[in-house]
Amino acid sequence: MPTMNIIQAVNDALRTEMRRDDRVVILGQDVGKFGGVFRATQGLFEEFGPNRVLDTPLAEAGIIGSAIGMALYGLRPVPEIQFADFIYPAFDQIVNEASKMRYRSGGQYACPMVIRTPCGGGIRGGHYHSQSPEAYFIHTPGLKVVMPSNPSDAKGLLSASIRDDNPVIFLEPKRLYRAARGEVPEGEYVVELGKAKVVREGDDVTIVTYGAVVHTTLQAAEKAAQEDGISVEIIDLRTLLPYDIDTILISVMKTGRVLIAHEAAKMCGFGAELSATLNEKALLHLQAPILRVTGFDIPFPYTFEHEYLPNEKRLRKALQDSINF
Amino acid sequence: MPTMNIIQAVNDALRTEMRRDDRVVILGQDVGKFGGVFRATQGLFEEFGPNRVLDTPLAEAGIIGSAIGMALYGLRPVPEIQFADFIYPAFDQIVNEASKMRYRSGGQYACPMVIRTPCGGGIRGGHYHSQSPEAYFIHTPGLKVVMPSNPSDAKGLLSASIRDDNPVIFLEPKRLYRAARGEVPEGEYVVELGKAKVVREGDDVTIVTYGAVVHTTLQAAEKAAQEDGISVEIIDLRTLLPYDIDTILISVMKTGRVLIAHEAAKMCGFGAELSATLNEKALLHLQAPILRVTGFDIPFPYTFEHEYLPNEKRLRKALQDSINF
Amino acid sequence: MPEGLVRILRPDGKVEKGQKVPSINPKDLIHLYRVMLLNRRVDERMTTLQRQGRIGFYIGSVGEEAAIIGSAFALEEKDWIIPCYRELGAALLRGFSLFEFCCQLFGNAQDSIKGRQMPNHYASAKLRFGSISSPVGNQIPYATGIGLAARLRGTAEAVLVYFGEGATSEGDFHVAVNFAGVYKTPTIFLCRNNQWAISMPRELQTASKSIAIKAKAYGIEGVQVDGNDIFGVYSVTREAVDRARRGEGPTLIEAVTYRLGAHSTSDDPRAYRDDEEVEGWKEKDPLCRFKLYLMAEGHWGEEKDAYLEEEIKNEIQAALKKSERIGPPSIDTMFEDVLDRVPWHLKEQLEELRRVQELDAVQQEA
Amino acid sequence: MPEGLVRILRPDGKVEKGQKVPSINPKDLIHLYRVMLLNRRVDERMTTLQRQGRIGFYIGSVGEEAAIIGSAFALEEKDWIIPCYRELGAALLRGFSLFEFCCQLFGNAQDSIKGRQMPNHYASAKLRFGSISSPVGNQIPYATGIGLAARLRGTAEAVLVYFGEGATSEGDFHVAVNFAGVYKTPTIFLCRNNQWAISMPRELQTASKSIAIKAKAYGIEGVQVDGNDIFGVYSVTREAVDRARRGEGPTLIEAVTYRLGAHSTSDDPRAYRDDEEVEGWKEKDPLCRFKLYLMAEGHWGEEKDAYLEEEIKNEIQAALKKSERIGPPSIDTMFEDVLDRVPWHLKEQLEELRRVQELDAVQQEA
Ligand SMILES: Cc1ncc(C[n+]2csc(CCOP(=O)(O)OP(=O)(O)O)c2C)c(N)n1
Ligand SMILES: Cc1ncc(C[n+]2csc(CCOP(=O)(O)OP(=O)(O)O)c2C)c(N)n1
Ligand SMILES: [Mg+2]
Ligand SMILES: [Mg+2]
Repeated sequence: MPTMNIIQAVNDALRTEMRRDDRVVILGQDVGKFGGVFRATQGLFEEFGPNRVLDTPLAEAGIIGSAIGMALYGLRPVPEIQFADFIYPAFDQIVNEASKMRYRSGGQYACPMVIRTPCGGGIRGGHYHSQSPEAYFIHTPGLKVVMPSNPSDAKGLLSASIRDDNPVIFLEPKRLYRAARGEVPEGEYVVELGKAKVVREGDDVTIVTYGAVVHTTLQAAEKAAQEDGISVEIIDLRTLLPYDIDTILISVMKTGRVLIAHEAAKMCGFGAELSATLNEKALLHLQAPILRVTGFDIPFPYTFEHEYLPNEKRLRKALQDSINF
Repeated sequence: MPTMNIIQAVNDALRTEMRRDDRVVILGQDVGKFGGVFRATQGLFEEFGPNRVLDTPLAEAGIIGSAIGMALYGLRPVPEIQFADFIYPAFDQIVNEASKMRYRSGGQYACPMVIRTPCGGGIRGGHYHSQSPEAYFIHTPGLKVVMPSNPSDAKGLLSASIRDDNPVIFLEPKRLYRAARGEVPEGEYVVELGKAKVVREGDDVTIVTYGAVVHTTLQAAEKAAQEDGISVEIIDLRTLLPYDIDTILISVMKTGRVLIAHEAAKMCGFGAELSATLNEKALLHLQAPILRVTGFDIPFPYTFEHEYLPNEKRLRKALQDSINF
Repeated sequence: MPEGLVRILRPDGKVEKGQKVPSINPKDLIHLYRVMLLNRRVDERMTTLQRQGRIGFYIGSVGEEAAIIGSAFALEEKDWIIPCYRELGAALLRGFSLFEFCCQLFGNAQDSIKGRQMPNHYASAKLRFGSISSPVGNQIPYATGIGLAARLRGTAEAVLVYFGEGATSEGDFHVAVNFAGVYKTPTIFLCRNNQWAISMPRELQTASKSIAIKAKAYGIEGVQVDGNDIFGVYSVTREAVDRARRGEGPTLIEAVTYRLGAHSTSDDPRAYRDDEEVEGWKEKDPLCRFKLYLMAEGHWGEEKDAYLEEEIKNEIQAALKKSERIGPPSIDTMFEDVLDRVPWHLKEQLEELRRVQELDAVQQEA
Repeated sequence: MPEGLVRILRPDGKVEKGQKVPSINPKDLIHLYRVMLLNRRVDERMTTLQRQGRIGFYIGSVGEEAAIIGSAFALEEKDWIIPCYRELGAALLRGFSLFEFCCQLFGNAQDSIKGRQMPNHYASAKLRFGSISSPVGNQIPYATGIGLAARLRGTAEAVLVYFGEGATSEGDFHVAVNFAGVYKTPTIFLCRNNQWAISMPRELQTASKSIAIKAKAYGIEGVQVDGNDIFGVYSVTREAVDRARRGEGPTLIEAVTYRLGAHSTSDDPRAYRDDEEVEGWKEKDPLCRFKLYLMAEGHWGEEKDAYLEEEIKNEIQAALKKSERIGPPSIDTMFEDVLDRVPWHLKEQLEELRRVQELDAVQQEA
């Protein structure tokens, strides 16, 4: 199996799915000849031409609106929003149109599309090149939400999303784009949506996380094992909606302690939902409060981005707090 | 004290604050001569003229964008969005501009404004005249979020919001507009933001709620007292961000059982945040799982709106479940 | 496209000097008239129904029938219609049945959208008629997208999208028409400029000289037509469709018309506009005008008209009678179609609802 | 406003036939030249700094200085500037200090925005210079709002808002200019049409003949000017400001210019555009052109120029030296200014962070 980074894996998924299904069409700012500002669509314009890879004017509502039209027509658009921070001009089209199309038409119209967009911090991007908007979309019925943490999942989940019959928000943790490398299966490769992965087994505390934070939790778990003697189990959710409740529950039943980690702001973030659901379903198994290590409830800062992010220190402290409760 | 409904109380607050402070300016679709589609601004155009009450073109981004400009200039705009369901074209201006203006300018620019908008269901409005989008705004750092449940709070909270130095999302439960009547203090009247109100005292279960659902929970509590012998305490949050954690904790310490009720969808709704925070802060006091009775995770339906809403039956069932746990 | 206002049929039913009536065979002419009349009578009847509390809401198109039906008539079956909320006439012309329409008004078990939306928010994929939503202007970007898809696939399908002059103020109008201009999509943007957006008059929407002139901002064709003249509307739309099929790109059509009725059953227009203005426009009624023409040409007569009125009345009555007694959809449908398959959390929520309903049934029995 | 492209100063530094140079006194002329040169040298220096890893990002305006500085010069102090991200020249002209600018690049303790945003995202309320944000076009609606507020309050302040031609595709551009047209706000919409939006050429943004023609969609004045000609830009802006003050409403100015450099330090334009194109535009450089004019008029000479270059170099060096050694803001500032007062949940979060840092300090000592 070839080794790739996430950008290459995304590119591979796009290419493979475009070869497989000629209804798959890419559109977005700078995605054509230029290959995207992160180079995720590099070479696709050359291979598939201007009828499959469309450079667009600078208007996210136009990109998503056009994609909805394409989906209604029967194509499988994969629009790119250059940064997740810039998805809001299209918010109305996403939450009032794409997400409700199937339901409101009584199932007559489907709206299969994958909105790919880089998210998250750690690249010195400040307020507007670092946001993690997943909670907005998880709260909106009618969407699926996906966030991979490594190259092979990126390929498999993106392929699955493209084949899925629903509008999917596909969030790519941009600080991993080149940082996360790994083996990626060649050719068609699909990772089923809705299935989490236990990326580290352990007995004392369960960490539920996703995206770039998976890596931070792995490091923190290593340290916690070595220095604090805490055995941590880590679940990479991969699909945030619908998320894999079974995998989480099995782990929580075992450990009785839970820590949820994500980059997005804490208040009403996805961690809140996970915590509330575990409270409903597993209260008697909890040996300590469910802790959340997340971005703070402030706009994503520039100078203090490493303090803002759920870093190793904050994770280890929370693990200790959980164990010592 | 005169008796008013919520529309009249809102109108009274607007008039009183406009008389008090000539920087207060109203803008929105149909708010001028016509007095607003719900008549909330009736008579204000006549009293204050076209320089204080502005009819706008049909563009929410323009309304909120203009309001931001007015706020930067030093005015105190009170834009109206005709229905909360139509706020999304302005979502970018709210979450990327208004909410971050103070922070990103290092405190140089403030953005005091009150976005008034009718929310919630129960008026046969279907998908697009029934939404409760509070979670989107609670998740966005830099905003305050308020939702009154009765006329005197509507007046007092709206006045406080207009005097507040932050952007405030002021959500008005439209099905109460004419249904909720009560005495309202005359003249200037302010209800401090950030303070909840215990609207019913009880010992067995705490219900944390806000907006129109306050009334449903009061009815359910009455029934539960009479028929099931359950004593329910009800907290009307009034301000959703920053919410009044102390009042909630005091009640939860007493009852040990919590039910959170709101109309918005459950997944990543505000109930999730409240539950997660109580789990963090009061786990050992919980005698049962924290239950959520909320809108379902579907677009707001038309024919089944009463099944969708947190109705008396669902609330009573949840109270029983909590007690019987 | 011609400059200035295009008009073929004058308010008095006579043909404007120097203009030619498009060649439409008499059968079609009478069909068009029938659909216009049906549309008008349905609007009237359902408004009454709403007042009687039998339906929750209604929004009609009295006065705008020519703009809607004349333009839709310029399409072929393979073309798409993306409606705003007043295009019942276009749906009826396409073959949407009155019964289906009534089921949607009641949100009943035979409503093809399963009781999920307010009245007037139907959809018909079979007829390539879009799913109606309430947010003003939201449909315009995806009309561009459908056109773009058709162009990419090399079919010669056109897309006709409707909206009011109020919608032109939204950002969605702008991005949609701009994209269409860049990609030369086969999209016809039909603005029903009915002079009002609820209480907001046309002058407050925009300071531009006309709506049609906005085409210049996107480098596309723009034309203004008397929207109460079915021949004028048909002709300019037909021309736009032909251009679209030839790959020559989109057209913005401003159909100058007037909303004779209230915005919807929730509205009372007397609060914001003068009766005189309304009376003035009543003299330009598209239906009268067309009828006068048909009579003058010998295609139509008062007797036939009376018969048609009766026929339509019965048709509406029959559709109502049949649809009103149908009960609501099954409660399960509430959780379907959110996603293509029902995910675990919605299964749980359906279970929760079922348990509550069972409990309730038990309690009511006791 | 005149039709067609306005140009006063030709690329060769000579005055276009039939055109008159606006009356600006020599001191101001030289000041303008100084700010343009300073802007250019700062851009060059900071780009290097970014390559050296000393700052994280930089975005400059090489080639667009005349469009930016010429327009800003048409304002008075009481007027507002709402910038996009390339308007350093306008800020410098207003009196924004190089030291303040550098502190913002480093996000240090003396950065007036407290280290909260990426480089080039400064703000100065004192100078009535807006807070820069990254999302393209977002500033345009509130420039309309500031103008509207000024009009409502009856002051004669004008508002100058900057954006690129890419931004005209966003819905925010549309709603902003449309509102401005309806309310006749004293807003000047200055579009730097620098031909590129990252890799997207002007032709892909819109099919309209020009950007200026879009004014017709809003019933406002529109004018196209050679954006590399400081006199042309100044003149049309000045005229627009005068009209704004007289209550005659907004103007859309298209300054035709070119981004000579990369989009930002994250970009490599060789991937999407030809060197020839760039070379062609280098011959139209606004700075050279202005210098040639000043020399020809006897206001300037090579010696003075060399001296100025040296002065600027030292100035930049001094500002950098002083700012680079300032440490980060205190960690508490991270939780300030989210709301006007720090709410309980942010106090808790600050506490959490402090505890972690203390623990960490303890562990590092151990
Ligand atoms: C985004 C949005 N804002 C506000 C509304 C409320 N609203 C419904 S119809 C309407 C007026 C629409 O006017 P116009 O576009 O001219 O269409 P018309 O009703 O005249 O056919 C308004 C403001 C809405 N439905 N959607
Ligand atoms: C809403 C939004 N979408 C995308 C981007 C990414 N982006 C940053 S600058 C830019 C191009 C802007 O082009 P233009 O408006 O012409 O201004 P210029 O950079 O040429 O001065 C893009 C696409 C953004 N910042 N904001
Ligand atoms: Mg209208
Ligand atoms: Mg540009």
